[in-house]
Amino acid sequence: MSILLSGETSVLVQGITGNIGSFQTAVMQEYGTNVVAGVTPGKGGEETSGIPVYDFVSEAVGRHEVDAAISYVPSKFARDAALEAIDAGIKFIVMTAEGVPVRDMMAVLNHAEGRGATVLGPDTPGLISPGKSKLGVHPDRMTAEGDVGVLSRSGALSYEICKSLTEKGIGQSTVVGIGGGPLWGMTQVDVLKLFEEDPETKVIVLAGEVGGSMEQKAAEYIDGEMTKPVVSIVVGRSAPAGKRLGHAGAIVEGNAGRAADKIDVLSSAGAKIGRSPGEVAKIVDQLRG
Amino acid sequence: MSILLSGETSVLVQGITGNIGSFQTAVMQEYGTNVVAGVTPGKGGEETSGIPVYDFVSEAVGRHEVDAAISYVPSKFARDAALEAIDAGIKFIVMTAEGVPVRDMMAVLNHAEGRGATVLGPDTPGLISPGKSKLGVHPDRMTAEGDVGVLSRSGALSYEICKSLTEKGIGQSTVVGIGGGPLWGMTQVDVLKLFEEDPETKVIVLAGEVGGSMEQKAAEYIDGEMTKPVVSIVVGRSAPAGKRLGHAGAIVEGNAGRAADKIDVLSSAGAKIGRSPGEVAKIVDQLRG
Amino acid sequence: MKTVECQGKDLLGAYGVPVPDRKVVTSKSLLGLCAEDCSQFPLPGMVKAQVPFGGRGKAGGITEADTPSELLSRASEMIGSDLKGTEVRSVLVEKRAEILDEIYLAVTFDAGSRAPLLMAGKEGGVDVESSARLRGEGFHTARIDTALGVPPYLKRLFAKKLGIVDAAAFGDLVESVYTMYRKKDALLVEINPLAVTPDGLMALDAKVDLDDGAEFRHRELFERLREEQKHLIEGEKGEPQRLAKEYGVDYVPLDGDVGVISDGAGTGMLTLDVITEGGGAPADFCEMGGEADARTVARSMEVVLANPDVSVLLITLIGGLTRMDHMAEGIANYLEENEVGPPLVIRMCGTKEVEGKRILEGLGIDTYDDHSEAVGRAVELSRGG
Amino acid sequence: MKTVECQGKDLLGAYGVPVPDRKVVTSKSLLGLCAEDCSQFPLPGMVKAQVPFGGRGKAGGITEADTPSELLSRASEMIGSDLKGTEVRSVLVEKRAEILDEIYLAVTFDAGSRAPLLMAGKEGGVDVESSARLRGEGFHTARIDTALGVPPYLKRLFAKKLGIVDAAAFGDLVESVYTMYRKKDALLVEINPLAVTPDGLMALDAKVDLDDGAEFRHRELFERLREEQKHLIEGEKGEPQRLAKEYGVDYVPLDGDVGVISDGAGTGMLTLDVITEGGGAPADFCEMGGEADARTVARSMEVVLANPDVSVLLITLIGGLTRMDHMAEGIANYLEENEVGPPLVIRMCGTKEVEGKRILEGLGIDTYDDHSEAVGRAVELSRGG
Repeated sequence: MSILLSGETSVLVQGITGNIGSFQTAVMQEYGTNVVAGVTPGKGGEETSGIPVYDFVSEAVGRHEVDAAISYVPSKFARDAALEAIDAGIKFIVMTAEGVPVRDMMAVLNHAEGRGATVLGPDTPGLISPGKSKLGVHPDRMTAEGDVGVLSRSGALSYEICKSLTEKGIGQSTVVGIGGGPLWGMTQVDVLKLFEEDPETKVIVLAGEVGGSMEQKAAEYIDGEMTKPVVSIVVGRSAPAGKRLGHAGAIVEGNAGRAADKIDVLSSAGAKIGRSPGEVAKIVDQLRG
Repeated sequence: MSILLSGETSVLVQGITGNIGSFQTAVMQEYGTNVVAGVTPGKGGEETSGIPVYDFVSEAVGRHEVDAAISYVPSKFARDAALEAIDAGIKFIVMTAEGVPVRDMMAVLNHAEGRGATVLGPDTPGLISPGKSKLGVHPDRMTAEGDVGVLSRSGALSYEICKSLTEKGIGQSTVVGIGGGPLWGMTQVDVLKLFEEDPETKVIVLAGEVGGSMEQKAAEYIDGEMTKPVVSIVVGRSAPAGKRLGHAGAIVEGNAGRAADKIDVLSSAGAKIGRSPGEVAKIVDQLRG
Repeated sequence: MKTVECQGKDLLGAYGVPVPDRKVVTSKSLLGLCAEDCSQFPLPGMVKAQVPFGGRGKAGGITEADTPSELLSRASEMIGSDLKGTEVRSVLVEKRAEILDEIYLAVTFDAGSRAPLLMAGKEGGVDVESSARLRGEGFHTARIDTALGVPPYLKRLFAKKLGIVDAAAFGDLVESVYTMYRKKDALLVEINPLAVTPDGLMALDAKVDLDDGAEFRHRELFERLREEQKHLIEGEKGEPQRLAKEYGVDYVPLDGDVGVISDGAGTGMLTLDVITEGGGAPADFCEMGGEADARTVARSMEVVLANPDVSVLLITLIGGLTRMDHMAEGIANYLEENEVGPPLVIRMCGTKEVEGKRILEGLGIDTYDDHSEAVGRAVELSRGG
Repeated sequence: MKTVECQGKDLLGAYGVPVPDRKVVTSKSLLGLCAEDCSQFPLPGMVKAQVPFGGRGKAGGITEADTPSELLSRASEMIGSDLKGTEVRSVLVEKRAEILDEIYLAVTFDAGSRAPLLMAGKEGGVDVESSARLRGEGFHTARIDTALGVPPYLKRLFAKKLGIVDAAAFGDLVESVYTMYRKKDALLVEINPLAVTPDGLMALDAKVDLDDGAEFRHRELFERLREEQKHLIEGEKGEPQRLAKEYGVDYVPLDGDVGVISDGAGTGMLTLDVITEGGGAPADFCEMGGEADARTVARSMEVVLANPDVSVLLITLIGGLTRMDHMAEGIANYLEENEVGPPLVIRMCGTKEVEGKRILEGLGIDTYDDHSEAVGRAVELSRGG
């Protein structure tokens, strides 16, 4: 089993005719993702990689059963794309755009909550359930089917971790990138809960970063609720204060958001700590016996 | 038993030092309502009828357990009073003000929904569970403890019905006025559900009016879900089209909202129809055998 | 507060909705004066009676004028004429548009979802009268999340469904209408028809209903609109209406002779129903509301009794918020200072009824306890019984 | 985009927040010119260095001046001086206020509740530096429902908790701050201190951080602020920073000598960590983002290599959105047109890696597959290995 995404999950791609959208759709299809429809305003009636394109999400869901939507649209259109998908009744929304205004994300996330939809992102690489399906940009070659749940703010960092795991012969159940912040739809706790409940996930890797207090909340959850072993890496240990490193959410302000503190609370909560993807893979290997 | 309000329900009064607020608080107390605190901005520290007055709802709930709030404030302050009570965590809010702007009510009702609070009103006389407690302005002399649930848009009309019932020796479990519209917190269906679930309510009287389509929805619910007998009266049968009769929601526009149509659907749904409170009481009497 | 077409267009225009060039004239003399310089009027134009109800087109309240002389004669004819029982007091002259397509567009609120509702239909024009009847094919609605406003995709989607090519212009127009709806606390903003013309979209009619409850946020606007309506639509009002307006009493004149005052909307309607079904005919609906005091009763009596048709005055009181002692005082005060011709039937019960009845007994007035009995007696008296 | 104090005050002032009379001077010559007519300066006043970081008061960046001559000497001294390693390029001269009480007030967003957060504390002033540390007694927060704005009761409640007598003025001020926060897409609006003076409330400092992601909604504002900052705070920038700005490359200069380019934020941070913990010292953080193409790589190389301290260039790529063929092309393009002094260490894997490696092999460049190995090699090279 896997979380959030299986081989049956039917997917709609927003911005499917754009450069990135069309390329990534082809890659997803090749991997086996069940892409059933795409949307690009003004391109309704066309086809991309054999997938029908619609002007509006509501038109697509009128013709196809859609479980999840992923958007490859510029950040200034990300709010509208998400609202359209939510209003059309789609319950799982993946937002890949980087730099979506915080005001727009507050609107999207509140609207999603009111309509019972789950949002992954923004600024997320998406997720992959190796051997089954992928929804996003995870390079499949680094992953393998297995029982380790991987969860990261950063896309590339989760690829590194999967690469190290896979090279050690350890597969993954699902690999989830929650995005670079500073506002998140699904949080680390949300994903940890799903892994905890997933019978086929045995060990979880949590990749954290400097900035904010999400890892502190994850640590609370791990401490109080989790029965499965968690291995964690926190990057930005050498980050200078007051400088934003790539992600909008990755900034140490004053004494808040430091990597050392996050490592402390995660460690106290029982998570094993690795300093590099290689170390993480080694610990996971030991935990799985 | 009763719905929404029992002898134990602890009540906070907003606008407690105003003319109406202080008078009605005294009347409620005399009836046995458990009024524990009041709020009037700027009057914190005073007392009214032996009830402590606070500047803010949050201050009152910090000192007292509060189950319900009722506001006697001018309509322009009704939105703020309701938001304050909701934000303070009170789960049942009664709004008596008439003429609250629709925009304000949309804000209040959406906010209440998000916080899990129930709003009765606006423009409501409130409710009374005879022999136990009252929350609002229902004149107690016309009511008696019993097993008939009464539900009305209009305050005075519910008094008329209770008077007729009581004079026939038929008591009421709870008498609920949902208010004059055009926007309602609790609707007829919401209250019908509670009466349906209340083991001590045997018969329900539904007093409807011209305007809107709430009675149509009530009829659907009666038809589909209710097991208890419903007796209904719809007033405004002689209402001329296009004229608003007292209540903001009581207006026949074009063919919509006519009393005759409401009587038809309620009757088709199995409700017995009376044309006056006297007739209603007679039918209830027959139904109770 | 329901505005008249020309007021609605002013409001919409101020928010950026395209409306035709136009000029309002409120009297024949003013019309003549303006016509001396006929460039003041947009011609060829439409001449439209400004009346506070719909369906005027079919009743002859809209006509055309190509030339200044045509305009003068058509508009003169219309001012002062009778339209569905109402005297036309003003006309709007506006530039005639070349209509390629007619659309219906409105924003109102949806009681069910507690949200603003955007409504649009492919069929605009005179056959679409009441929004309540708009439920067919080609008619579209969408609830608006007030935290979000109208999302761009929804504007594009409606444009496509309505067959509007210039989706951007339509989106701007929807944004303007929605913004006005929110900022002005409207209950309804309806454009019917919204015309597609060679020059773009244009609102050819405008129906705006502002929330009376929100007047405290829009004092100046309400005052201005009321002042305008005095000239635009109000003829000589009957004395009861004039007084009701002055006193702020909720008064709806009806055709019968049983004067009615009640202290609740529901019981007021009930009273009308029982009178009517009992063979009588109510002269009015007059409801004092729960916050009525002695002065409210006295003033309501003055209003209702100003109607010369009233043959009996029925006051039905069942106090919840209203206190019967206050009600009785008000009745007593009125009777002290006024001769009352028609007989009085008073039904009184509820809060402080003992005190109230005592006051009236002091004046020699008996009260009824039962509503049906009181109504029955009033109907009887109205038939000379 | 973080604004400087004087810019923040302009923004707040435009939304109705009371701010002191003030004048900004950006050079000694301009200062002298203005001082000829000393009425241009509000005296007695505060002289405040305009620098893009906090804690300047304790570092000597704020002083007072009662007379024109004092002003001239103090301000002249300050302009061009060094404050915490940064050259002061401008000073704000503003009317000195009589401070009765100092309060902290801010609006930011709360990631947990996905809502704006109103924060206020009884203790304002220099000891309250980072909002993250504000968690004690006398500090109050409230989430704001964006569909509602700040409810009136909440303004009154905060006023009471903060001991502010004029609750109405405080409410207006909160409304202004919140409105500006929303309308300008701010991430943070902080007033510290908000002073209670005999003349009312007054914002004595202003820290405004605008959302870079929302620049598309505020093009003119962003351009103006950037233009101003050139004069207000920017000294001669290093060539890498200048280029990074021109190219829009995400570049943070650091103190070491290992040049770093990565195609992900997380792996960029990981690379810094592994370099540092392996005994090396990164020269920069340079992350290209998932949408990088060939040009992005070439430009990033130009930026990072413009730093003369770089002794080795480490490029770590693990393609998800980025395509290794594009990355390799970019590297090849750059190398074709430029002499590169420092040795290159490239780690490449992921999407289209076969194609990418083939291109680099064509240039005789080997790539690493393992991240740690690549980093280890780069650290080794930086130590002359």
